[in-house]
Amino acid sequence: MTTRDFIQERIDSLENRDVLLDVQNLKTYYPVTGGFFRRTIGHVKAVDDVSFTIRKGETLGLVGESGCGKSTTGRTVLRLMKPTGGKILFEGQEITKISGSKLQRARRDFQMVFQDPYASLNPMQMVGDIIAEPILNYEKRNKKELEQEIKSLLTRVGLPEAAYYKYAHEFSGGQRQRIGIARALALNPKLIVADEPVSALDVSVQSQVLNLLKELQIEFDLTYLFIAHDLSVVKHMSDRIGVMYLGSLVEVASNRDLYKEPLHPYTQALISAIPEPNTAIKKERIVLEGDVPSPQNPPTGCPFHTRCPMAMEICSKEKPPLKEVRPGHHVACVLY
Amino acid sequence: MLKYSIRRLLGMIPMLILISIVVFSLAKLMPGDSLSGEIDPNNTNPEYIAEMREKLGYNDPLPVQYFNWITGFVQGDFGKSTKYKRPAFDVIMEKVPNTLFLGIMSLIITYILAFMMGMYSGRKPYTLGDNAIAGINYIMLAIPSFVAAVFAIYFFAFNLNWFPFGGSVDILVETGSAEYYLSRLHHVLLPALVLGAMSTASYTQFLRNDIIENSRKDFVRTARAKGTPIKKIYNVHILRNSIIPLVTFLGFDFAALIGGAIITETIFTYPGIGMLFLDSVTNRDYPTLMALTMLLSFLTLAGNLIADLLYGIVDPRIRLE
Amino acid sequence: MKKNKSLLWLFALILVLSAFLAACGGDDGETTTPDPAEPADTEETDEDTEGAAEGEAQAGGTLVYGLDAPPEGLFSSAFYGIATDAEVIGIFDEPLIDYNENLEPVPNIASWETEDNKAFTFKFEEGVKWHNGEELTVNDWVFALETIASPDYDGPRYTNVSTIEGAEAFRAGEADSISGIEVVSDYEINITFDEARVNNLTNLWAYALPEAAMGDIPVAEMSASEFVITNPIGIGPFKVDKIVQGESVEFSKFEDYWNGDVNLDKIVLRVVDNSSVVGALQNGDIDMISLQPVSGPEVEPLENVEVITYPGLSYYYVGFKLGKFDNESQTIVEENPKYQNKQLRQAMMYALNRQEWVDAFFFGYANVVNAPVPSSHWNSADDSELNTYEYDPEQAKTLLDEAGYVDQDGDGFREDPNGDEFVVKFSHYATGNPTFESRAQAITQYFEEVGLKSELEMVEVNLYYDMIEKDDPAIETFFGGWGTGADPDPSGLWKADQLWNYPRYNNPEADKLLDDALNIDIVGTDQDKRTELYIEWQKIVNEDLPMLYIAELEEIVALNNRVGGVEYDVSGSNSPAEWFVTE
Amino acid sequence: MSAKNPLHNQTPLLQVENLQTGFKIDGDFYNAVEGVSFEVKRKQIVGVVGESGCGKSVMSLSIMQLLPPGIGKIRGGEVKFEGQNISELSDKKMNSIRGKDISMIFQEPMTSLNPVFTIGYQIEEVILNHEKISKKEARLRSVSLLKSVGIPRADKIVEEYPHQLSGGMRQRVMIAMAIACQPKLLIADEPTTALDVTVQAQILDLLKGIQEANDMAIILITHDLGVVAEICDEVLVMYAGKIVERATVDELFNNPKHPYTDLLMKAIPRMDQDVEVLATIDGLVPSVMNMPEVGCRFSNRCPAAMPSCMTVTPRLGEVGDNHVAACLLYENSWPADAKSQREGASMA
Repeated sequence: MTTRDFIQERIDSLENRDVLLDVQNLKTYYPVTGGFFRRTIGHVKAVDDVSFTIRKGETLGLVGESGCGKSTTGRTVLRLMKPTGGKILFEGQEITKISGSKLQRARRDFQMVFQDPYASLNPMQMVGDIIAEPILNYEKRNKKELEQEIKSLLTRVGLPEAAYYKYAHEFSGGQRQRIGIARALALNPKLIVADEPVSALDVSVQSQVLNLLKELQIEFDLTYLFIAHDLSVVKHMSDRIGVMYLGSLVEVASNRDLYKEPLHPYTQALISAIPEPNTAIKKERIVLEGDVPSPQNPPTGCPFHTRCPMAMEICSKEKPPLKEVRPGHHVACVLY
Repeated sequence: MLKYSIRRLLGMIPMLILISIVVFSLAKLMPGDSLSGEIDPNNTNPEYIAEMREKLGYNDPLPVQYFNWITGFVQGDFGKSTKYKRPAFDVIMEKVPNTLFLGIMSLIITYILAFMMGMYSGRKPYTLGDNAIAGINYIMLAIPSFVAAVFAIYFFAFNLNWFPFGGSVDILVETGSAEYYLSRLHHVLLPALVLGAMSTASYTQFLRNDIIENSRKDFVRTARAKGTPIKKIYNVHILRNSIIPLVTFLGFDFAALIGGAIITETIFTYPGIGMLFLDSVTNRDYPTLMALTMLLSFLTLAGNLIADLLYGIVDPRIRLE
Repeated sequence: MKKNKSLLWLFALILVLSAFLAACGGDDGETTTPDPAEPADTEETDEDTEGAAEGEAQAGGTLVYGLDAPPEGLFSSAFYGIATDAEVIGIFDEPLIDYNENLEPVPNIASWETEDNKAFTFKFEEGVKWHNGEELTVNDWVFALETIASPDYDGPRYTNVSTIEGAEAFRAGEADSISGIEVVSDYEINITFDEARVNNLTNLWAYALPEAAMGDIPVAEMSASEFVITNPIGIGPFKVDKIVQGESVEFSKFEDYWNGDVNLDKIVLRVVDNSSVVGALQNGDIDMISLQPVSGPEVEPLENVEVITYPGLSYYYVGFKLGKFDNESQTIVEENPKYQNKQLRQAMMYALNRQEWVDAFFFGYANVVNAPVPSSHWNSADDSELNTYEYDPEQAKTLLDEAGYVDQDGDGFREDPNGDEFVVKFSHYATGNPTFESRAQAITQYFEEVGLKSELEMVEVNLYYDMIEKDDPAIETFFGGWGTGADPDPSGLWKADQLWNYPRYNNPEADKLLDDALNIDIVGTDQDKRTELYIEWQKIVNEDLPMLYIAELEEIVALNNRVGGVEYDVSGSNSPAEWFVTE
Repeated sequence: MSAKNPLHNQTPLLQVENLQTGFKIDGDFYNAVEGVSFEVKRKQIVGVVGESGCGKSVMSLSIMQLLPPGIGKIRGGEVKFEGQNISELSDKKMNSIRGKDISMIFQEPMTSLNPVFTIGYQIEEVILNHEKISKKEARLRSVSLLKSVGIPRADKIVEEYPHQLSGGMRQRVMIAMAIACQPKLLIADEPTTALDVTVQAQILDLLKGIQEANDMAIILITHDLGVVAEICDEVLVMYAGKIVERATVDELFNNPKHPYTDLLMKAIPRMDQDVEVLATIDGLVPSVMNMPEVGCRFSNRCPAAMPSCMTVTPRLGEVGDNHVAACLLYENSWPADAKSQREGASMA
């Protein structure tokens, strides 16, 4: 079976599975204060009306440049942040507004893997304790049993059992990320949000972690929301990819469709900007002018119209909705 | 910036009201009242005392007393010093120029010493010179100010005869003449040195560490890559950045200097706010004491405001619109 | 490095500048020496050559007078509150009536006559000039008395005029003048008191105020006026040229001084912190200064300085709280049982080695006393008439045994006669002075040596006197000190109806003796008769011991050898007019 | 080298010969760069790739003599710029080269600019360091430089401070500063790593444009093989302080020889290919304090390692046209002299 067939088969099988996470019109705003009395004078619309679904066992990639709101989306989905509007349904249950112990119980099912594995590990704690902590938050466990369980988990993520007794600073970046993954896996979650899990790692280590994440997904039937700025990595990891720009999803498609036929001008520019480690390909680059506008003061209409090479008059007036223009291929652009 | 300053000044008002309530309550809680100063001590006639208490408003309910005090205060009437029998405002204002002069001189001395030593140490860390400077600094920090003051007087004033041993001016020179101002400068130098040396250590070490830290920053590498001479890098690129955190110190120093001046002023018989403060505590001169406490609180707040404004000037990153 | 260098230059400049200023200071020092071009009035000399300098009095020169605490700046006899201000006033002003070495009043500007100790006639010297050129007349005295008697007066001297007939009415606003004062002429005045007392004269306020200068100032504003704060006017040998608040005063010779020649050209008064006194004396930066006892041993070895002592008017004691005072009724209303046993108090007196203690903490500048009247007062009892309570721990133990204070539980300390634990709770005031705690500890040590368990508590000084005055139960035995004035009458500190009778000593027999000594019907004008009564009283309080008398202090003065003409007795120094400096 | 190389006839602009740079760790020096030799010809863009800790940044700092004083030190070898050995020049003489003949830009455009000085001041400084012109002229020059690197409102930006600019703009400012004195060589140390991909494209275009316009050579240090493929003429691959492979860019990507280079390329997820499992390189780079004295430094991670890899230190040997690699797999294709050198080295 070729890789291509494998992927096709995977896509087909996923189509029939249940939706695990359904995000509808999600908005997350930060207040901005100012003026004489430090009143809230505006909002940074970090996430502005974003909708997507993830099926069980699927990986949805979120890609975009810094400040596009992809991390905020991830955090809001995990309810690490309070959404300003919209709905988050997890296995059909609305978790948008739950709090306290209810939220605490729900969190068992979704975990996060962070970008900087070192900063997210307590330097004073033994690795074993770091991994045991989330488990002990939910249940009382026999100490010996738990230790055994954690050791096998460590082995599973490619660390020696002896790692249990060591501290985070004794590990390399890649190994620390494995610890972070082990901690996320400890509670046997259904959804893992991985926020730039490999961007701090070297290429050779990055591939190890990416491979590990893929293996684990199949082994534990995990669902991933995979967030990264590197489109190649996202494409490698994801079944479907959402492209974000200035708080909005501008395009969602399967990874092949997205690469083969990017529809949104931003996606086209993004893909063309990626330098390929292949001198045989000489791409015609679309180099965008200028910078991403400030999310505090976003342009009216289509957020991308200020830099869009194909912008028309209407683009500055109306924000185009995300709509399905081909089967499974959604885009928010007036061109379609 | 103006808007910011006004907002900060307005923001100080509730703070000052709170402080004034605390100051007033503390003064009322202190043992005895200041009747001893207001009432003829030879007349222990209870009727007379009662009459005076009534007259001085000590029998009013506390909120009324507070209100009377604070309204007077806002109008510049700080009450009458029970010890000096004069308006507390006059008594304080008489001393303010001396303390201000001493404070500014000691700040200048601190800055000169700290910059010289800090820049040297920061540029040549872990050398003999750096260690020597650190040693001197910690000794200066460790010596109690009264010991330092007495030592300075015996060494510089009595042995070397360089400075007068006390006072703020030679009374024999004509007020207002050039000689008068030289004499004032001459008198303030020694106490200012003692006072300034106390805070020099923290400034020096802070500056040193900040320079070392900054010298490892990327922009230093950039400057070197541009072919900028190392001296200029230290004296312009690094120093300019290292001054920024020092500005925060200035805010605290403003009021701390006056507090720190208590002992120095007393030993040098340099009549200023510090001496007055000590005096009014021991003599239960509550009107003066309360006015001084309010003044110091205000100075602390103002010092912080000034530091914040300066911060905006020295650090373009937080420049305020 | 450019910046570094400029900083270095700045620092160097400051050093150079200060060296230059130091040189200037030296020049200033030289200007204080007499100008040789000026004719020196050396022919007229004073016979009095006591003081440090040997040889004849010289005219001219500047004397630097040190003060070890800053004056408050109320430079008027009618308004001042502390001794340092009085020292300053003493240089530019004079009383109308002076006191001799026995603290008996002697005429200065005013002389007096009285028949009955009730009505007095005072006659003033003529030609006495104020520093502003006006002549002193009796009206200036009347002005002073009426100022003090005014209801708006905020100074502490009213008791010194309250006994004048009509003063109460004047103060109450019922009269426009004080009826007991009758001006006869510019130089003669009659003053009548409300009743005949033996001490009417010593109690009377004897300083004038310059009416011409101050007459227009409302009394309430007087204490803050320029004639008190910045530009005081007196009749003394020196006039005030300049005042730098809180640190120095410049005086110059008053050419129109009424009483003979003034030797010095200038007196500069400087405040010197205690820590600098020795150095300043050694360096000749100050010529004379009153010393704290602790400085004495340091100053004595200096070759250029002489240390002079003279009897003082203050004494220290350990008081017992014997009762509780009611401020409303002005009576002692309760008795504290703990120290009522006289034998206990006497035993504690024997337990104290007062001489050793005085030598240790006052460096010999104090004398042990056995009664509360300073030995300089004419009514002081001689030690031969009193029990001197020589240090005798054995006697103390015997007395305690007799009184039933014995060690019953074998812990080394005595219990009270009921067998309950007995602890001497001793309180001492705390200031910044570190020796206070050790001297207080020494006293508890003496008590413990005779088997009395003792506890020391150091109390902040302001709080301390407040607690004592209010008979706070936390104070049981306490360390204290009193300074007395020219009037030898101890009533104010000892009678049962006085707030300042801190031990709450209540002995009607003793109180009667004090009353009798002031009763003109009993003693008349006979001082011997009064002395007899006072000695009788001292015998009683020496026996009763409501307080353990410890020591009276000596006053210590350091004088530079170049200073002459300075004399001291218990009333203080002689007139500054007689002071001189030699080169 | 082969005579077919069209760049071969030019005089090298920069020659690095057997460079050894040490770092002081706990009082002892350890070489972070060990015997690196290469050339940069005029107008050439040479890419240096490798993972973190491979010594690529240390090597570039050594060329500029910008090693942290007292900590980093050139311990051997030569750096020749236009034939002159600059590795032993005094700091003062180096200052006349830095910023003028050779300039450098860095990874973090935020921290690389001094936060308290205006953009204008920082650009003028480099001009005034090397040219005797008035401040006014320098100001005019900096405005036109900012324009030339594509900064809008350049006359306003000169008065602004670094924090007021976006990351891409700051990197443009850094580039403006670096080209202010028209250097012959620009060392760009990870110039686009901190930037977003669309901005990276802008910056790479800009660098390329400037290089062509100014006839400037560039040493581009990066970990991103895509960037290298994009603009470089020649590539050096570094591993553990040494150059393991060097080739023209086409040759390297089409025909990687060293197992490390090969794995590196296969470990990257790529847009143009669908791969289910990425290649990985197991194990860790030996730490600089525990570098094996002999043998190939990659041998502990190399899937093709042979027993001799642990004992024989490979030297760079020709493996193709303009293509050298340091690997024993190709020792048979080495010219005789290199082989004998290798044997001599292994015997020593």
